[in-house]
Amino acid sequence: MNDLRELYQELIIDHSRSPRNHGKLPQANLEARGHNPLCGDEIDMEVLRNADGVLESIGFTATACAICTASASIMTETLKGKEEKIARAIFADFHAKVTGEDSAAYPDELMKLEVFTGVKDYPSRVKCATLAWHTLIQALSGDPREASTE
Amino acid sequence: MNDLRELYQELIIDHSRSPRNHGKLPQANLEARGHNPLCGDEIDMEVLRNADGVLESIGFTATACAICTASASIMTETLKGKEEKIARAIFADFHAKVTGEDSAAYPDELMKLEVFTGVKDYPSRVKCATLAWHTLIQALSGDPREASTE
Amino acid sequence: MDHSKSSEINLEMIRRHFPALDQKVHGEKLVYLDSAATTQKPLEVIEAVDSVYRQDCANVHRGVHTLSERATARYEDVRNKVAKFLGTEESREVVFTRGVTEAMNLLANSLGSGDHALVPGDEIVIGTLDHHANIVPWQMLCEKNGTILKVIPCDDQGELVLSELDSLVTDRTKVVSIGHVSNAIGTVNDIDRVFAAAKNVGAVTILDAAQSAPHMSINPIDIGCDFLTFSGHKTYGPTGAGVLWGKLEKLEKLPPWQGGGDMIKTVSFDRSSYAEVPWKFEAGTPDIAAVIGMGAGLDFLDNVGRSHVKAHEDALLESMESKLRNIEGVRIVGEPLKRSCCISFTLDGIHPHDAATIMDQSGVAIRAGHHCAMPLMKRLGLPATIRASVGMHNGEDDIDALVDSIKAVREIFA
Amino acid sequence: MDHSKSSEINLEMIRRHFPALDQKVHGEKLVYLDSAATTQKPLEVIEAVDSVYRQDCANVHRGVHTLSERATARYEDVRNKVAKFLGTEESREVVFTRGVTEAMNLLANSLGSGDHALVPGDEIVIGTLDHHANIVPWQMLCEKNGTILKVIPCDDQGELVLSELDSLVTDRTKVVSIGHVSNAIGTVNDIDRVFAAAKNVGAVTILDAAQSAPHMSINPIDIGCDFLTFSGHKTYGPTGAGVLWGKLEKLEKLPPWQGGGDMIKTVSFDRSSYAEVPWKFEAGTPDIAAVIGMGAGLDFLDNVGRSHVKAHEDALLESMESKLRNIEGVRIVGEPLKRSCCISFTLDGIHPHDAATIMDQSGVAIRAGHHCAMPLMKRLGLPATIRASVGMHNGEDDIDALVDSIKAVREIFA
Ligand SMILES: Cc1ncc(COP(=O)(O)O)c(C=O)c1O
Ligand SMILES: Cc1ncc(COP(=O)(O)O)c(C=O)c1O
Repeated sequence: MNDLRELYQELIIDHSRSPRNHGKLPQANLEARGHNPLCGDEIDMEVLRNADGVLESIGFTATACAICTASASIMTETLKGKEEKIARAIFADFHAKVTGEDSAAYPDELMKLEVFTGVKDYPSRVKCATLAWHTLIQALSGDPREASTE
Repeated sequence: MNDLRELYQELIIDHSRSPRNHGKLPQANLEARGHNPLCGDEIDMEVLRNADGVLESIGFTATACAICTASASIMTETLKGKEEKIARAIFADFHAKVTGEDSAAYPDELMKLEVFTGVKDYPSRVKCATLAWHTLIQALSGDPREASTE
Repeated sequence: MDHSKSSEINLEMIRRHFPALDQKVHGEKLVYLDSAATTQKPLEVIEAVDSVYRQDCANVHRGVHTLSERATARYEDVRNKVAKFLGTEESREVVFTRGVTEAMNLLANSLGSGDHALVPGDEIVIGTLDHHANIVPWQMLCEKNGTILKVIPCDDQGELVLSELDSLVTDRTKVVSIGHVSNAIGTVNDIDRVFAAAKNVGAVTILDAAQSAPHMSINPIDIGCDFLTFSGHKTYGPTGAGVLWGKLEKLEKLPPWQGGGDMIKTVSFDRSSYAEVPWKFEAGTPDIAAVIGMGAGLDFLDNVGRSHVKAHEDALLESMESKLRNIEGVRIVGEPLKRSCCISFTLDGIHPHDAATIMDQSGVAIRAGHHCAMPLMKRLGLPATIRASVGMHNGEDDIDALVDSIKAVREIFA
Repeated sequence: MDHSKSSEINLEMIRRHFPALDQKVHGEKLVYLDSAATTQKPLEVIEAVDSVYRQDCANVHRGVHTLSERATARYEDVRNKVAKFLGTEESREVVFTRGVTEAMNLLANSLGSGDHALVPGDEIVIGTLDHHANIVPWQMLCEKNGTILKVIPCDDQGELVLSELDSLVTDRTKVVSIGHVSNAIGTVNDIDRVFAAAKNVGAVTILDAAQSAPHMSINPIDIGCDFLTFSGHKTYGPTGAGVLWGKLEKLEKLPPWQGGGDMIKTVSFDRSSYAEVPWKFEAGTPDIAAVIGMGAGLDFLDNVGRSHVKAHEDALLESMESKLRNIEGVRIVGEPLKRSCCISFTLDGIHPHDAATIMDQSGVAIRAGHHCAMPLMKRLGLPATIRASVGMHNGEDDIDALVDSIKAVREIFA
């Protein structure tokens, strides 16, 4: 049980308790709502993308489990200031790793994402780890539908 | 395979080929139609019951398998001239024997019915052996619905 | 190892019947506290299914050959078993469905069509504690034909507010359909009162016995309902089979729902006519093996003895409740007057899904979520709960493992 | 013992996979020629079902614990297997039902409701050779909402009269639903022509592949249909599981049919919203074990190789036909241009049910009756036929046993 206990200890508990970039983002120009019908998690994601395609600010509010909240928190930290296309690439990488399709290590600067790799054995929790990301992508795509992890 | 072959050889083939009391019964005062939805057998039964409750005449027409036709034929032979309540008692006995609930032998005068006891191992064929009987009872009861073996 | 003080259940012996219990999860002994979702299957059931495929593998009803005769006899015999399980006599009152959900959809559709169909303005009464299976089919019916759904409210204890019955159940009420035991929080509803009100106004009465069938005797004649339904996979049987029981005269009046083979008497392009009850409600090839397995599950339950199972489980739930109350940060959801099936709770500051994942690491299988009872969750102001539900094979050791795993969760989040 | 001249099927090896074949009936070796009713089950399928109950026994989708995760993964993986079996890519196009009958009822009901519902005067076209499962649900729909059923006639050879297509399939035609292979007499319908006509007028196209799925490749993209359905119990899988495949955009437009748990996104007493495709069509606890077993059955079929199975069975049917034609008093029913699945015949002066009972005494399991195709029987002027249908495990020896048993019947009635 050590892996998961560590997962829950190291970063996730901290970020779920004190999520970074939590709260409304009045200056946002993109937004989306995400919903995990299986467990009821809900997340609102707001983004300020500038003319160069850089994600200047990201903010979120969530009623969700620790994994979902921490994932949103760490994601916003990770992607803030990055270009949209870089953000999308990081999501692709993240998605492959939490679903177990890719077992390579993260580059150093993304090491924080590593804590979520442990959920790959819990497909139902994978959705918790990816909800924030799916919602962000939906916001970036300007898709008005509610994001869902299915 | 001997039991069944004998069953089919002895009496049933004969009665199915040359059914006794086959045809319309213009003087009938009771009638009913029977139908086995599982195999499509159809039988029309006509009865003349006199004031004393005696079944003076029984006639039938059928589009049916050998077991059904022979059963109707032997039944009409057996019951003609008997009182209704005797007929009903014989059916109860017959029914118990073809469903395997009663394994006693028939009294001598009903020995012809014995040939149908072999179908007890074929629940689907039991219905063929009893359709004529069910239809007769329906006619005697004055029940206008189509008789069915279910 | 005397887990059986309070009952006549021999736990050790019973557990030997459930092969899936004999495994480790994340290196820890499996503690299965999710019987309300689906029960584990005893060897008798596994072997019944297996023997269908190894010996009597054939389609039913229309075959004259030996395998088909054997399959048909075994399949049809389960109707007798179910009638006996319910304490009734008439096996034609037993319709096989996939489970409660299919049975409720059948009822909603068939009560909504034909000569005696519900009409706009007719009312259907259900309860706030009900499972989605007893909500959504009626909502869909209401949307289709203008009938109106009324809901018996629920108080903070998780009890139906029966004082509202008089105003809810009126001359307009045509159907009262209610769950017997809440799968979400364990309340045993006072169905006598609900059905008494329903009968006063001549409404059709339906009992969702999904969560009572595995735990207590349920006799629809004594209960006084017109229809009763349960799922075989929650009574120690396979997935794929369940029961809709209905009073013969009610079933006979009900139009069929699904069409196809086996449910017809004659088919022609001008007009088709339908088979007799119960077959007219069973269109197509049924789940033969699952039905036969369900029969074995009911036999198993009755061999152990439902009164023994009930005494054992009641004692367990009582013990579980008092042990849970002793853990700091545990909040039990609902305080029903009578409890069966399960206990739901939350942990302060910890989301149920996180708790479930961590508890699973200790081998403890519980369920976290809304338990297909979203309206109840909303009423109680909770997005989700942790639910520990019991089966005949659970013992004090399982409760102790549950308690330990909750403590482990709390440590991680300390 | 070279039964495999004409194909790459190794019969001896294949037969070892089917435990039920290894038995005697009335003291004679079982000769199973009733695969069209339901196929025998290979060990791989029996063991898949068994392992669900022994290891991964849990409900799917909502559980966080290990057993539920495993059950869910196995259950959902079958969607991929089915997509692969059909030669398609998108697993969300795969809806699990109990079989073809439930799938057809789903389609008839869902096409008959919602925003795009069929309206009075709309026409539905089916075929005279169709199984009751592709007749009765449409008849029930027509009765309910005033749509009109049109039937492609059938000639004396047992072929659809496709020259009538132009007058039957018109602007009013909204649905064309047709069987691929007749389970009653073995005709392979020219579905290309039927669907071409349907597409000309923009009708929804539905293929009943119950009797083609076990015998040939069926790719709905190549075939060009909107929906396709088959039954797992006829493709060497367990009873209780089948498939409704539908084009994603068609499924998305289709309203759900059954309501309950698992098919919803949110439920409240005001309004419920439905889950995504395919889950919105799967209400309640599905038949988890049967679905997983169905996956094992499709794997088995593909491991043997459907092209090999087809070559083997085609050769068998040809041989069976010529041997039957050599028996005096045998009349083969229908002379289709292309045949699969089975041969139907009658014996002069002998009722099919009597023949079936006597043949069973020789261990030969065939089916006698109307084969759930009463309108076809009526068209051909027969109350019933004897049907011998083949599976991958049949060989020349089975045909010889069939021939001998027919001769025995004729002797008894000589
Ligand atoms: C109270 C109750 N009703 C109905 C159902 C639905 O049963 P099934 O999913 O077997 O159709 C369940 C189980 O989930 C339940 O607990
Ligand atoms: C052509 C055809 N369609 C539909 C069905 C119905 O399939 P099921 O009984 O599995 O629903 C069958 C099988 O009986 C069939 O042969």
